Amino acid sequence: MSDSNPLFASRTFRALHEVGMVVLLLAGVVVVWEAAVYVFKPAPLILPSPSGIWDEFLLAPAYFLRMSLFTLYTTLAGFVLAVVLGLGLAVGIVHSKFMERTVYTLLVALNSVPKVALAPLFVIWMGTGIEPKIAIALMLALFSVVIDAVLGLRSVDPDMVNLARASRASSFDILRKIRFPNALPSVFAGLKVAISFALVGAIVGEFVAGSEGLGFAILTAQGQFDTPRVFVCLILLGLLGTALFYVVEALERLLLPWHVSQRVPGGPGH
Amino acid sequence: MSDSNPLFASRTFRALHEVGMVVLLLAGVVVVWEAAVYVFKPAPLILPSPSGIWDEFLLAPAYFLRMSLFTLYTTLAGFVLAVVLGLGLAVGIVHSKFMERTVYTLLVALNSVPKVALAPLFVIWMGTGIEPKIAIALMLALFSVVIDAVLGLRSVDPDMVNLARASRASSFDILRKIRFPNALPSVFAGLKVAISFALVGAIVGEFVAGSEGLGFAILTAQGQFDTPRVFVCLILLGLLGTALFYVVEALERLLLPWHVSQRVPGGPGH
Amino acid sequence: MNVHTASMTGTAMAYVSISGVRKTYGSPRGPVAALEGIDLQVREGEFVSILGPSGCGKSTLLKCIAGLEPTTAGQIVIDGRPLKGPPHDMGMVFQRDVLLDWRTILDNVLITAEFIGRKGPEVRARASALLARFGLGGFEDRHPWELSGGMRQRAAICRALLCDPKLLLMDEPFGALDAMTRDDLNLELARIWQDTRKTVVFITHGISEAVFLSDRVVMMDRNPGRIVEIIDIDLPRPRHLALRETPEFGRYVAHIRHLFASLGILKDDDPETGSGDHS
Amino acid sequence: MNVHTASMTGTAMAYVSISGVRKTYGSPRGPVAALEGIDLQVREGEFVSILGPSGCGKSTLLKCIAGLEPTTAGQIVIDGRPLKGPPHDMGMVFQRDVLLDWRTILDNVLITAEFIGRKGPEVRARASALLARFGLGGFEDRHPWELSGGMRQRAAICRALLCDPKLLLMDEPFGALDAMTRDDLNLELARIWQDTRKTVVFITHGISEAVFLSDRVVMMDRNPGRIVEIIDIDLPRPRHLALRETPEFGRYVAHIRHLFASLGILKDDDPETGSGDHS
Amino acid sequence: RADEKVSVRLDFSPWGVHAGMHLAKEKGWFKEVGLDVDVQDGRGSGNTLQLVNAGQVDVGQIQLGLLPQARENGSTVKSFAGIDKRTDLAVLVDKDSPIQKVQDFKGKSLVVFAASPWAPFIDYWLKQGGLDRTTVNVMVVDPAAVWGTYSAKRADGLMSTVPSAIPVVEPNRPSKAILAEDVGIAFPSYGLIATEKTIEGRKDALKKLVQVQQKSWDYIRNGHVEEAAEAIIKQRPDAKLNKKVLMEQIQLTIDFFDTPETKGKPIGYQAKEDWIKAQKSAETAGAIKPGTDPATYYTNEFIQ
Ligand SMILES: Nc1ncnc2c1ncn2[C@@H]1O[C@H](COP(=O)(O)OP(=O)(O)OP(=O)(O)O)[C@@H](O)[C@H]1O
Ligand SMILES: Nc1ncnc2c1ncn2[C@@H]1O[C@H](COP(=O)(O)OP(=O)(O)OP(=O)(O)O)[C@@H](O)[C@H]1O
Ligand SMILES: [Mg+2]
Ligand SMILES: [Mg+2]
Repeated sequence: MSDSNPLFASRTFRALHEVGMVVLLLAGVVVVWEAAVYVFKPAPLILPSPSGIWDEFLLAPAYFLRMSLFTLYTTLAGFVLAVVLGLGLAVGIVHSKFMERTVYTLLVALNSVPKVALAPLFVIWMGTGIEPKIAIALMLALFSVVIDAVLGLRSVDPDMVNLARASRASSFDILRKIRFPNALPSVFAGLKVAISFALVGAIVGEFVAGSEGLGFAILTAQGQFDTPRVFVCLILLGLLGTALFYVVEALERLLLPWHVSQRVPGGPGH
Repeated sequence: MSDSNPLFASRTFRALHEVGMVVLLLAGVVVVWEAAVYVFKPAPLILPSPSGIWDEFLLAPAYFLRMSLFTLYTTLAGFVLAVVLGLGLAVGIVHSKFMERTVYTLLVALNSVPKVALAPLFVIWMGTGIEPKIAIALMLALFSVVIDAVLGLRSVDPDMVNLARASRASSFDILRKIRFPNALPSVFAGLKVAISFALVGAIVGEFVAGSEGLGFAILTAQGQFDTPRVFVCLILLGLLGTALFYVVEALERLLLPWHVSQRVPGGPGH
Repeated sequence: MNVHTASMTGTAMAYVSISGVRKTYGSPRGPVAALEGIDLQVREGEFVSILGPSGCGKSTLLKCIAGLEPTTAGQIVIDGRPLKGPPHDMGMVFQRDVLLDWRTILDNVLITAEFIGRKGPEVRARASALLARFGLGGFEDRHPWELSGGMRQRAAICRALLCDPKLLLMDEPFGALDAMTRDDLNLELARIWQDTRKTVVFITHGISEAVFLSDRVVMMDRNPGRIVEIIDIDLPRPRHLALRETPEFGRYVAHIRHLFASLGILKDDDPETGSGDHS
Repeated sequence: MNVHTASMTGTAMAYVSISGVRKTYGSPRGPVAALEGIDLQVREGEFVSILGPSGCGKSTLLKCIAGLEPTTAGQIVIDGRPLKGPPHDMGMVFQRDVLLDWRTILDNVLITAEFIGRKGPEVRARASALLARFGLGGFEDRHPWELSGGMRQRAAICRALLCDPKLLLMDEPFGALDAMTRDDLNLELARIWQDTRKTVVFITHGISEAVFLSDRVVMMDRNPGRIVEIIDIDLPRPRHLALRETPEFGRYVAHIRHLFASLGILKDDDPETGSGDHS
Repeated sequence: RADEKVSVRLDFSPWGVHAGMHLAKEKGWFKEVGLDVDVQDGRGSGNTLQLVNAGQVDVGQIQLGLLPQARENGSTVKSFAGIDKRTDLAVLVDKDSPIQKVQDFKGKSLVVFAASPWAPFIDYWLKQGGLDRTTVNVMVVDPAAVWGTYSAKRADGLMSTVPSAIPVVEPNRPSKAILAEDVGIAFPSYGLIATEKTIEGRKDALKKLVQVQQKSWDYIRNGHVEEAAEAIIKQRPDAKLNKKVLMEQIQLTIDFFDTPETKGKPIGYQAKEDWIKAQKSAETAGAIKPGTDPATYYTNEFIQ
């Protein structure tokens, strides 16, 4: 990256520019918020000020970091499992009408049941350890992985499959070398939704039974009516979620430079 | 549909066949479940039997129906708003780098914050009426609509846009006649995820503050240790979610007969 | 036989005026020079063909004229107005038929009319008539994937012609067509041009096709893409297929073949080749 | 000049044997008859071209031979085995270059080798050599969208040739190429065929190209797609481009043109046409 | 030999009623008797009861008022020690509000969470003032939203318990309590529960646990409220607890220790009369079917 290539330079510049825009935007939000609190003076219980939230964070940064890391761990575990399982299911659903009608339908039904309602049952069945939290993260993330992967795997140009079949490619090779790369843009759309929901799942799990993590921290803070602390956690969650999302997006840019949606708008050469 | 066209006949047959498969599958699940309960005899508090759940339903079908309808209403309201808002945002994000870097990032951050954690604030800000429930359904559904619509709007063949530009089509016409139809398969993938999450959002909203709906019914039942009733609600939720999902899918089949993912597998003529 | 090594005659009345155009594509592996120092004037109502080896930048040039690709340097003026985006009243046939899968063939043809806000039964009737004229009668309601390659390409031609544009840009419109259908459509195109006097820029691979249709033929070479020669085709109009049997016609064709042969584009394992058209 | 109205000679040694094949596409607007009563035998090592008007079912027939489209009726036997899915050791060039956007040109070519489990530096070297031979040296690392139409098509040809298949099916492989490159590649293909004696089924729009390359030319007509005549091309091999100037060559071309003209496929506004090749 | 492991799950995140457990941990009293007690925070009494019932934890410290209904639905948990035996259910209203009794709530709004110990008694309680849900707006919200809703004055009354709520709402909305007792609702408040199986199988451990709790609460009661509050804070360093609030909560908990029937008995002792009253209350409120034996709800076998 310490390349003197002008393309890299301009890329780096563009990335910096974009980050700058986001920072500016956030700064704007913070200022408006602070001003609103200053003017309307709501009780901190209802809406704390950004500076109040920041002070709260400074009281125990190590604590918040520890909680965030725990949540991050649960999220990633749930997400990875969801990706593996989801892609597997999608392949099955695309290849077998039977799978489509059974697994798919069950999945749809299951996803309609809110995890907050199921979570207590999970805890009753799986205990208060990390397993039910990972399971909830997995379940929340799974659905969008499957739906988008199914679309992607199905949306292949029939002639591409013919090309592979003409070389007597095995079903597995067609999947690996044609359907899957072709599905990747769609899969990544699913992953971007999934990483967000995995985080939500981890928190929901911590809500129901937990003694660590941001979800737990929110609950304790709520128990204390410490709204500033709740907001610290919420903001950390937002940051964590944003970071995870952009990691997935960076991965997408890295893996799919070939896809139209990733090319510079207006086509190359501009 | 009372057409004597053999194609229609075979379609109807296929649909019936598929429904049959699902019914069979569900019947299988119910039988295994009933047998398991019969053999292991867990307390109904932990796991009720299907027949127990059915009996519970028969006690007050009108009540469950009313609760379901209320939830359905909230869900649809949230979903429709999410679709309208989501498509609008997606268009903005695709057309403006600035929107992408600001709105998109905010959306990502917002989606990472679990609504169950935000919900108490919602209640404090918006009261206990139907608004916060619709708002939560909207927020849960919005994200996947936006992500998938953005992918779809971006994944357009540059030559299609060139075709339109060559005819001096306005940006709006390009959007309407090229980008949007081209994005529809992806948009529908997003809608399928969204309708599920809108339902979940409605329930979460009812959890947080409600005096009606399936979420409220679950909460009350949980408070009274009436697990069979909880299960009636969960199953109704599953059914409702599945029905909504397949309504969206039917709409997709109706609107996108032209898309590869919708054509009969193996290409026409088989 | 008039041969210009660069361009010109009557810049004043030029409908399309290209001067000093350069085009460089950016790519992750460094810039690609596609066009270099292109100068070309196309008069109003003139039929100009572009011939050149694969990859010499013909499609790129056409896209630049259409205002679809920004030029890296140089200027393009159309009908007196410097080019900023696609010009008014232009029809374009792309090298790949760009048919929209979600529309039937008829609706695919109609889209250009929709874009300029023309609707109604007359337009539909005209579209149907065009389709029939191009051998696609009865296929109006089919979807693009149900058509053969040549049929798709013909649909794309109908689409470009529907709104009767003053400027017609065609990128190998007959590439996927068999010899017979091609002859047919050559005549059809000549007739349309005769009737409406459109300004046409026509990319083709067929030397004989280029000579048969054009007022002038532009010859390009690659690395970088540039114009090597422009010749006037002084053959009487209207032209009939029989024209192709005449010695004057043969001489134009031979001249072009010789030029390309001398550029090393055309080669043979046999020294005695180089005359006659056998594309 | 041997003319068979149906098929044949030496069914025993036929590598590809097609008998009574019918193909009907299903579509929401009722069935479409694409092929009807096709009988054709292709001997091992024979070069057979298929000529016919657009939409007559050439691509459909090729896909049926490739085992990619199931036939509605009739039988296809390849190398003694009734066809069930794509046969062994076949290379195919599709009418549309089907290049994978996510692979570089080199990797696109290599994919056929990957599918049959061949890897390693020799295969890569062979792919690079093929690309260079087809004028794509230096483009190995580019992505398909960075190439011109003709370049893409040449890459697709390299892909089909990479694994040196016994049976080569080509659907208008030179459609997007200019006359000069086309002549070049015709010679290249003739040379490859001469060296390796592949069995080739070749769809083209160029009558002269078909005669130049083939041992036999199959002529088809449409509605429904059917074979109307098959002629043997008894010209000496190896063939040079100069062959096209000979009177025998001209006679074959004229015969084919006449046949199509008599079928009403070829028409002209001028009665004196019908001889000579000007595609 | 290794200490015997016992897991105890509390009802919510830390508050005063947890003082007995945290103090004992802090002082090492469990260790002294050979117990290794894992004290977990909870997510509502109902949730803790479910987990105890499912065997995921050994012991729960919860609102005992939930027991009758839980057993009615097949649960096998029992109470083996009562801490607050007096009913502490109350509706909080503004300190200077004219509201005195149920009737005064006509046209007002109340906020409560669904799994609250109040839940089965709401309609019964309203009826005692000639009211119902059409004349009083009862808002059911998430536990986390209850306090905020009340503090933000979106409701006139908060249905909760005295020891937990009064100190907490003080800074934002100073309140007084209208006790549920006043209209005859009576059942034991906080206590320890375990399944019948645990009670049978781990007599020794439970006995030691009860002994330590008796010691703990006795110590607190005798002038060590502040030390108990500090113990909670030490045990839950991350929770950022307010010592003053905790001390008030502990003091109020102690105030609700005894009913007339249990006066003078050891800490943890539960009176049959109190449970009969509780059963009657639940029956009247329609939460359980009539005819259950109140003796199945509790045991005094570990009380000395
Ligand atoms: N989008 C692009 N990005 C990078 N390079 C490109 C792009 N499009 C074309 N090129 C390069 O520009 C050159 C000219 O391409 P162009 O498509 O104009 O050729 P052409 O004359 O139309 O060829 P053909 O007859 O094969 O269609 C080629 O070398 C090609 O690789
Ligand atoms: N997938 C399909 N579904 C329905 N009809 C089809 C399909 N593919 C081809 N056809 C029809 O079958 C007929 C023959 O098509 P085919 O592609 O084989 O023609 P072709 O001889 O290759 O033409 P061309 O030279 O234009 O490529 C056409 O009428 C076409 O409309
Ligand atoms: Mg081109
Ligand atoms: Mg074809």
